[in-house]
Amino acid sequence: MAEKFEPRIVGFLCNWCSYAGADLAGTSKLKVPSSLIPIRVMCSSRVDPVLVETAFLRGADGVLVAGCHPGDCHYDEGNYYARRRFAVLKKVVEGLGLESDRLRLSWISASEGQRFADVVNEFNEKIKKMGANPMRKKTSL
Amino acid sequence: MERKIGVYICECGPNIAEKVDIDKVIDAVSSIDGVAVAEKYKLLCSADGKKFLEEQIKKQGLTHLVISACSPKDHEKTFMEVCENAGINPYLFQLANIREQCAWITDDKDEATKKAIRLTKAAVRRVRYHASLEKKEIESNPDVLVIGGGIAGIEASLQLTSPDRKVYLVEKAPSLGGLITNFEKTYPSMKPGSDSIKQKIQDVDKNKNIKVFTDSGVEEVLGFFGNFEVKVKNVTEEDETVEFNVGAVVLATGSTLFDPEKTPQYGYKKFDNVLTSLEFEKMNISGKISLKNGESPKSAAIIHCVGRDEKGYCSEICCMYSLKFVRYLMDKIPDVNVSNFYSDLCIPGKSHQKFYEQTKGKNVGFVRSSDVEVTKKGDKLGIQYKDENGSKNSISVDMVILAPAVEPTPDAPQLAEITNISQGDGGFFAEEHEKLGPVSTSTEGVYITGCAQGPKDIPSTIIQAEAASGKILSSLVPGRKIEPEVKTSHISESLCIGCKLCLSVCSYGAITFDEAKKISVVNEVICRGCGNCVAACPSGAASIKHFTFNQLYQELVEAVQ
Amino acid sequence: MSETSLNSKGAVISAKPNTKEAIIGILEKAMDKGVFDAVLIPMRVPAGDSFVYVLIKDKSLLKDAVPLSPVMSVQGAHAVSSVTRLGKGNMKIAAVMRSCETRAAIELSKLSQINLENMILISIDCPGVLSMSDFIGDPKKGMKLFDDAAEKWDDKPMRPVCQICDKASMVAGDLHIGTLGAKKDTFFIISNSQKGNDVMDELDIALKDSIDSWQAKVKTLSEEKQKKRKNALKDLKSEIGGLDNLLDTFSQCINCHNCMSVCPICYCRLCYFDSDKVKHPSEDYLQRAESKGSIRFLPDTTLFQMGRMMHMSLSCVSCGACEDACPMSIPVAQIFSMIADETQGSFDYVSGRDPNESLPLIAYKEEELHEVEDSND
Amino acid sequence: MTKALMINKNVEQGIIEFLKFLLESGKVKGVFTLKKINKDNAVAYSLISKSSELKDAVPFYPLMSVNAGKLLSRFTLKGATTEPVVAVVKPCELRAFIELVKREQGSLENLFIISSTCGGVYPLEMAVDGTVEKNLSKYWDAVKKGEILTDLRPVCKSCEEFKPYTADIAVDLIGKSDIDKKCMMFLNTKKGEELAKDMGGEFLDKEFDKGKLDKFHSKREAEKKKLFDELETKMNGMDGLIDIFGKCIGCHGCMRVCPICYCKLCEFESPDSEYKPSNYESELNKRGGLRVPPGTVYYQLGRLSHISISCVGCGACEDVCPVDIPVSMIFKKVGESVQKVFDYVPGKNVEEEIPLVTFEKEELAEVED
Amino acid sequence: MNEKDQHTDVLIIGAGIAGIEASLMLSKADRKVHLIEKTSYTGGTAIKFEEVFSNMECSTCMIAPRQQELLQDKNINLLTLAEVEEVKGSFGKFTVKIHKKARYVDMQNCIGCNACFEPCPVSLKNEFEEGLSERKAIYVPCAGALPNVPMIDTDHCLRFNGKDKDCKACQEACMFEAIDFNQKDEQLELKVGAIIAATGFNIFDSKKAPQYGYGKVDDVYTAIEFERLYASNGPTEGNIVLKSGDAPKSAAIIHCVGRDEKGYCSSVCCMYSLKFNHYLKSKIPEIKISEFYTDLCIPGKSHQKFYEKMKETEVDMIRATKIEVAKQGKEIAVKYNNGNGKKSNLPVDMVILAPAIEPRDDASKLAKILGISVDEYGFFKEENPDISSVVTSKPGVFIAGCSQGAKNIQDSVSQASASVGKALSLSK
Repeated sequence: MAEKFEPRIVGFLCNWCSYAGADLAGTSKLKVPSSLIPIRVMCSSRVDPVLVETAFLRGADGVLVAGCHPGDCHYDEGNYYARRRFAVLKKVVEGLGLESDRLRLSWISASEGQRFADVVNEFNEKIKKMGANPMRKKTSL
Repeated sequence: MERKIGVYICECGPNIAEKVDIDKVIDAVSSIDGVAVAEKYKLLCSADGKKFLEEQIKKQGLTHLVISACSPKDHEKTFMEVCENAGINPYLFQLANIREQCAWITDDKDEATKKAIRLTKAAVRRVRYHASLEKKEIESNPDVLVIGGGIAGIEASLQLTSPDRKVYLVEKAPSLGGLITNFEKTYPSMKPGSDSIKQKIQDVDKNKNIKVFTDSGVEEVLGFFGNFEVKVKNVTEEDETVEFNVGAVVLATGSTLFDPEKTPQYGYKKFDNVLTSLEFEKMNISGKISLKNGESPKSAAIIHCVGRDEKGYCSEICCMYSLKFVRYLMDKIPDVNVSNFYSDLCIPGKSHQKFYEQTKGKNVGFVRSSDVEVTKKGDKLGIQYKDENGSKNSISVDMVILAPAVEPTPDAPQLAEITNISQGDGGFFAEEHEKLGPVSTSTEGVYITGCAQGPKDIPSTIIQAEAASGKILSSLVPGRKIEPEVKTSHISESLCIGCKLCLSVCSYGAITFDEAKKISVVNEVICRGCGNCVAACPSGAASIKHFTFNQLYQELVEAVQ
Repeated sequence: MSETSLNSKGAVISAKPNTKEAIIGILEKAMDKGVFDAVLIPMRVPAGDSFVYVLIKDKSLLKDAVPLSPVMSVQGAHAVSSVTRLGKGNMKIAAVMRSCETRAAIELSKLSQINLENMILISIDCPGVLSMSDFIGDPKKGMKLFDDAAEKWDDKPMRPVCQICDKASMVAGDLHIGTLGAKKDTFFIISNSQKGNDVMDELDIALKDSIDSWQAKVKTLSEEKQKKRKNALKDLKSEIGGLDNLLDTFSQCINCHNCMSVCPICYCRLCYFDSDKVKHPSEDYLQRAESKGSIRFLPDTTLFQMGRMMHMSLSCVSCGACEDACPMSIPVAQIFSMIADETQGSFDYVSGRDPNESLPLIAYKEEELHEVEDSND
Repeated sequence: MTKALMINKNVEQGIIEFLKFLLESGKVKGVFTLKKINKDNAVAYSLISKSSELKDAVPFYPLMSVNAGKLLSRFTLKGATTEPVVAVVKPCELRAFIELVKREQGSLENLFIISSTCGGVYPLEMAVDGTVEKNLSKYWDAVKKGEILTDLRPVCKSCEEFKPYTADIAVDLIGKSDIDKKCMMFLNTKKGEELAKDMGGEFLDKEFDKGKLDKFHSKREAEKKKLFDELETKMNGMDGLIDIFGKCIGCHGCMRVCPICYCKLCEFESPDSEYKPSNYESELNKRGGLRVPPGTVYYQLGRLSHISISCVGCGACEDVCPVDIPVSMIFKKVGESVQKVFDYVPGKNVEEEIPLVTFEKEELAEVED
Repeated sequence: MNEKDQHTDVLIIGAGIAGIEASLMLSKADRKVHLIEKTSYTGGTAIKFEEVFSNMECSTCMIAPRQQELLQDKNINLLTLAEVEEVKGSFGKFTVKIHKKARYVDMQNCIGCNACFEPCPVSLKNEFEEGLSERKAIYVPCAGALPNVPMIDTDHCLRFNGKDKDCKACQEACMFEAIDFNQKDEQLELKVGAIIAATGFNIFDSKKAPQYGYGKVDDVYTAIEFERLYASNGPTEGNIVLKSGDAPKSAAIIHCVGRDEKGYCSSVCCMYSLKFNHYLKSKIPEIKISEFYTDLCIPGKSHQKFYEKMKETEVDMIRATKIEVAKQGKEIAVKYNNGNGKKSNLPVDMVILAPAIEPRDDASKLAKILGISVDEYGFFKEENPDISSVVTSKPGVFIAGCSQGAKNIQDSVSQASASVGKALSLSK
C-alpha cells in the first residue's frame, strides 16, 4: 500500500496512575506518538475484555491496557483481576492464531511520565513493524 | 428531546493554538449529527471563559457540552460547575484532553491536529450517550458504637460524645479500663498509669451521652456507613440482647500476649519465678516484687522478643517496657542486679533513647544474645545464651521476666466477620491503606484503633483513638446527610442471573445477594465506582454510571476509525 | 478431586444380568432405603427417537432409564441446574450423568447456578456419544451403532470431540461407576467424597476392593486420548487458526446462538451478545460498511465467538453440546475445547475437577502472570 | 397499469446493474443483499457501500441463511436509517419485516425494498457442503418452468404467499423463461419510480403475468394440502404433539431465528418460567417422574400462541432445529388457521392493524446503558 | 466553649502529607481551612519519594490525587510561600498575621505550560532535586509539582537582584499575562479558632559527621538525594548512576547517621534503608549491597515481613561500629568494626547515608510565635503524651507529623487525623 501506515492504538488508561502518568508525559513535554487514543477508565479492572476484543476486531492496530503497578491499585486489588482477565484474553487470541502481540498490558504509575512515553513509543514501533491490523479490511467478521 | 451539543475548543493561549489547527478541528466536528455549535476560545478556564461558556449554553439552549482543552485532572470539575451554573446536568459534559495528551507530546502540527480531531470526535460521540446523574443524599445516624473499653475505646468515646451524638461503649470485661489498669507507671513519663485511666473512667461514667455495656459482646453489625444496625448481647444474663442504630463503629478491642508455653525454652510454667510481663506488672502494682518463697529477688533477667520468631514481627513496646521494669526493680529493690537479654534494641521516637541512657547503670546489664534458654539451677534459675560472637555463656538469677510478643485477641476473627473487615499481617485488623488510611478500613464507617490494629504503645494508641474520632467527627456530622459516590455500579434486576462473580471481586462488600430474588444488588452508598464488577459480569447485567459500555464503545469506535 | 485418597479403594459390583440393570438395581435399592428421594437420569422419549433427562420419584419408572444414552440431547448439568438453581429443595437427588456433565454441574455450582447440597453426583465411564444428526436420522440404527461401539470401547462412530476426550473417566462427583478394567460381569463403584462414602455405607456396600485395574486402564486410555487429542488439536489449529481460516470457519455461522443456548456453562439469563450492548444504530453499521466497502450483516460473528470464549472457556468441559446443535456443522466444540486447554492451562485449572477449586477470575496471586505484563518487550 | 423498467440482461445481473447505478449515482448509500462472502461460496446478507463489492452479490440466491426481515429490523431498531438504503429480500422476509415495523421494531423510512416472486429456497444444511451451489441451474430451470422443486424446504414448497406485496420494486421470476436475458422490474410505488429514474433501460407499462402466477399458486396449494395431511396424521391430539416435540432439546434456536420473536428476553427464558424446587416436588407427587428441563411442549404451544398470528412461514425455525422437528410446518399450519379467523395475511400491508397484540412492547427498558 | 463569637476557621501550617490530611478532613467537616505552606508547592517531603515501604507503593500515585483534591476544594484556602508572623488571642479566637511572599506568577492566569522557563537566562542548582539538576530563576521544583505554577526566585532573577533590571524574558514568553513583576509581598490577617502545626522535618546535615565523607568523597549520597536519583520524575529519570555516569556495582547503606549527635533513634531509617536495597536491586539486579547498622529497629506488624523479603535479595547485613568512609582509588572504602570489635574494610562504588530526622531549623522560632514549647531536641512539645501527643501547652494549638518527632507516614497521618479530632471535639 502506498500511503504511509499510521497505527491506530487504543489505550485504556486507569484514572489514578496511568492516565496521570500520561498527563505527566505531556507536562514534561516528552515525545509520545499520536497514534494512541487514550480512553480513561477509573480502574484497569473496568476494562471488560470484550471491549478489548471489540477494539481488536474493529481493526485497532494495537490495544494498550494500562493500570497502577501491582499493589498500588487505588481500589486495592483491581489490577490483579485485570491481569488475570487479560491473561485469558491473550490465550484466546493466541489460541485462534491471531496476532496477540497487538494487545499489551502495562503498569504505569503517576510519576512515570517517561515510562509512559517509552511504552507507547515501543508499542508504536512494534505495531509499525507488524503493519495494519488485517481485521480492518475483512468484510465477513 | 432534541440533542444540541456544543463543542468548544480551548486555544489555551499558544499551548494548543500553536500546535493544533483548531479551525480544522471545528470543521471536522461541526458536521456531526447533533452538534449545534462548534467554536474556539482563547482560554476557557479563565473567568471570562467560564462566563462565555455559561452564556453560550443558555443562548444556544445546549443539552450537551464537549470541551477540548486540558486534562480532566485540571479542569473537569471547573467545567462541570459551569454546566451546573448554566442549568444543565454536569454529567452531560465530556472533556477531551487535547493538551497534555496531544498538543504537548508532539511537534508535528499536522499529526497533533489529526489526533485532536479524533479526540474531539470521540468526546462528541461519547457525550451523546451520557445520562444525567443526580447527587444522592442519605439520612445518617451520628451515634457511634465503640467496641472495647480500654484506653483506646475510652479515649474515643470521650472525644466523640456530645449532646447531639450518643456513644455506645461495649466492653466484654466486667469493668472498663483494659490492660493499663495493671500498670503502676507508664513510660517514658513514668507517671502513674492506672490513676490516669481511673480519672477517664469517671468521666465516662459521668457522661450521660455515653451508654456503657460491660460484660457484653457485639453480636451483629448490619448495614453501612451512617446506618448500621447493632445487636449487643450481655454475657452474664443470657438472651439479654439490646439493639440500636449507629452511623459508625470503632474497634478498640486491644491485644493479648503471646503464650510463652509455646516456647518451652524459656521455662514458663515449668519453673517458679518465671513471669510474663503482665504477671510482673500485676505483682509490681500490688506493691511488692517477691519470689515464690516471699523473699525479694537479688537478681533478675528480662528476656526480650519472646515469641518474635513465632509471630514474625517486632512488637515495638517490649524493649521500652523492659526498661521500665528495670526502673520498677531498682525502685523497689535498690541493690538488685538486672540483665536484659535482647537481640536488637528497638527504642524509636524522640524521648526513648534518653530513657534508655538514664536506665543504664552499673547493676543493669544489656546482653545482645541469641538462643536464650532458662534452666533450673539449684534454687536459682540458669540462663544460657550465645553472645554476639556466638560463644556460649550462662548466668544464674532469682527471677526471670519474659517479654512476650503482642498478638491479636482471640475474638479478632469473629469481630472482623461481624464488622465485615479483614485481618492483615499478624492477624491484626487490616487498615484501609498502610500509609494514608491507618485507622479506616475497607468498610466505610468502621474504624480500628490501638493494638487491635497492630502493636503500639499508649501514646500511639491514644493518637489512633483520636484519629478515629477525627474521622468520624469530620464525616458524620449530626443533622447532615451523607453524599455517596455518584458514578456507581448498577446491576439490572432482569438480567442478573445470580452467579455472584461480581460479589467475589468487589473489594468493598458493596454488592449483596438477594436470596429471595437470587440476584446481586449494589449498595450505592458503599460502591466506590471502580467498575470491577462490570468487567466480571458475563451477561452485561452490571454497568457503571458514566463509564457504561456504550460510552466507552463510542470512544473506541472513533479511536479505530 | 479424582487424585484424592478417597477413591483409592472402591467396591466391585456384580453386573448381572447386565451393567445397566445392575446399576438401576442399586438405584432402586437406594430409593427403597431412602438414601435418596429421586433420581435424575436419561430416559428414552415416548416416540423412541431421542433421550431426555427425567427426574424420577416413582422407582417403577427406573426400569426404562438409560444410564448411558447414545446421544447427549440435553447436557445433564442443564437439567441439574433447572432442578436446583433456585434452591436445594427438600429432596435428596442422585444424578446419573457422564463425566463431562458432572464436571459442568460442578462448575455451575461454583457459579451459584446449581446447589449441590442435596445432590449426589454419580458419573459413569463414558465411551462418548453419537452426534445428534447421526442418531436422529435412524434412531434404531443409531442405538445399535452406539451399543456395539460402547461395548468395544470404539470411539470411531462417536462425536469428534468425544474421540479426543481425555477425561471420560474423570471422577469429580460423589460416586463413579467404573466399567473399564473390570472383570467380566462386574463393575466398580468408586467413592470420591464423604457424601459418596455415606451413600455406600447406607447401602451396606463396603469400599474395600482394589480398583487398581480400573485406574490402570483409565490411565492407559486417557494417555492414548491425550496423544490423539494433542495431534487432533494441532491439526485443528492449522485448519482454523489464523484470521482467514477463522473467518472461513465461521463464514457459515447464522447467529442462531444455538451453541450458546445449549452450552451448560452459558448460564446467563440473556447473553451479552443478544443484549442491547450489541445492537447499534444504523449509522454505526453504515460507517463500517463505508470503511470496508461492505460488511456481512449481521456483523460481529467473530466477536460473539471470541466473546463467548472469553466468558466461558475457563469453565468449558468440552461436552460437545454446541457442535451438536449447530445447524451449520461448524466444529465449535473442537475449537472451544482447544481454547479451553489454553485458557485453563494458564491457571493450572481443570474445569469441574474440584468443587472447592476457586474460579480463576475471582482469585489472584500477587506474584503471577508476569509474562503477560508488557508482553511486547 | 404499473410502470416497469426493463434491462436486457440476466435478471440477477440486471438487478446488480441497477444496484450499482443506485450506489454510484448516490441515490442510496448502502445496498442490502445476499452476497458470496468467501471463496467457498458461503452466502450471507451484506451491507454494501462500494459498487465494486457488488460483483459477488447474488440477490436471488435460493437460500435463507437468516430471515432478512430480522436483519432489517436490527438495522433500523435504534431508528430509521440515517442514509438511504436499498434492500433486496424475499417476499416472506419482507412480510416479516412489515410485521416487525408494525411492532415498532424497525422502520421503512429511507429504506427501499426490492423483492421478487419467490420460487422457494433450499434447506440450510445443503449450504453446509456446497450442495446448493451445485443445484443452482436445477433451481432456476424449475423457476422458469414455474414448477415446484422436490428438494426445496417443505414450507417453501407449500408457500402460497410468494408475491412481493409491498415491495417498491418487484421482479417476476416464476414461470419466466426469459429471465436469462431479461430483467423486468415493476415499479410498484412512488419510491420505486423515484429510484428507477435516470436508470438506463426501457420503461414500459406492464402487469404481472397473472395467469402464470395463479397456475403456480394452485400447484403450491396442492402441495400444501399434501403436506398438511401428512402432518395431520403425525400430530393427533396432545400425544401427537408430545411425540413430535418429544425430542426437542430446548435450545430455543427456533425462537432465536424467528423473525417475529423479537422480544429482548423470551418469556420462556424469563424468571417466571423457572421451576422452584417446590414446583418439582409437587409435580413429582402428582406423577412419578418429570422431564427436566420441563415445559418443552408448553414452550412450543406458548410460542405458537405468541406468534402464530404473524407467522410468515419463512421456515427459518425448521432450518436450525438440531433434531429435525417439522417446526415450521406446524407453525405454518396453526398460523394459517389463526390468520384465517381474522382474514389476516401477515405483512401484506403495513397499514393493517395486528388483530391481537399479545405481547409487551416495552420490556426490559432498563437493560439499555 | 460555645461562645458565639468564636471563629470556626482553622489554620494549618505546612502542606505536607499531614497538613493535607488535616485540611481535607476539616473541609469535609464543613470548616474553612487556611493552609499555609512555606514553599511554592504541596506534598512536603513525601513527594520526593518514588516508592514508600512496606508495600512499595508509588508515592505520587498515592499523594497526587489528594493534592488535586486539595487544590479543587472550595473550603481550603491554600497560601503558598507563606509563613506565620504573629499569633494573638486564644482558642476559638486567634488572630494570625501571615507574611505571604510574592510568587510573581498569577495563580489564576498561569495555566502551567512552563513556557517561561526556557527563555530565562539564569540557571542554578535545583534544591528540590538536592542540587542534582539545574533549574531556572523562574521554575517549578519538578515536573508534576502541584500547584503547577512556577515562582520567581528573586535572589537569582537578574531583574530582581539588579544584574539586569530590564530582563523580562519570562514575561515575554508568557501568553497569559500571568507573570507580574509588580506583585508585592502581602501581610494577611486571619481569624481562626484553632491552629494545627504540621511543619515537618529536616534531615541531619551529614557534613556534621565528617567520618562518613559526605561532601568530601564523591558518590556519597544522603537518603533524600538517593530518593531523587531513583525517582522516575527526578534528575536521572530514575537511573541510579555514579558521578562517572556508569551504574554502581556495589553500594553501602549506612544507618543511624547522626544518631549519636542527636541522641535519639529516628525510627524510619532502618525501614527506608531496606527500601533502598529494593530500589538498587530493582534497577541493578547484580549489584552487591551491604547495610551497616547497630540495632535493627523495624517495629510494627508489617515491617519484619518486608525485612525478610529484602534479606532474600542477599543483602549483606553488617552490625558495625566506628564506621568511616574514605576515598580509595576509584572506589570508596568503608572501614568499620564488626560486632566482635574486629576491624574490616569494604570497598564500594556508592555510599548512601541514612541521616537522622531533626526539627526544621525555624521550628523554635515558629514555636515562639505559636506560644508552644519545644523539647530538648527542638521538636514541638506535646503537653503530655499519656494524655495526647497532639495537644500542646497552648489550648487551641495542635501539632502533627514529624514536627512533633520522627515518625513514618502512617503515624504522621494518624496524628493529623488525631489533631483534627481534638480540634473538632474541643470546639463542638
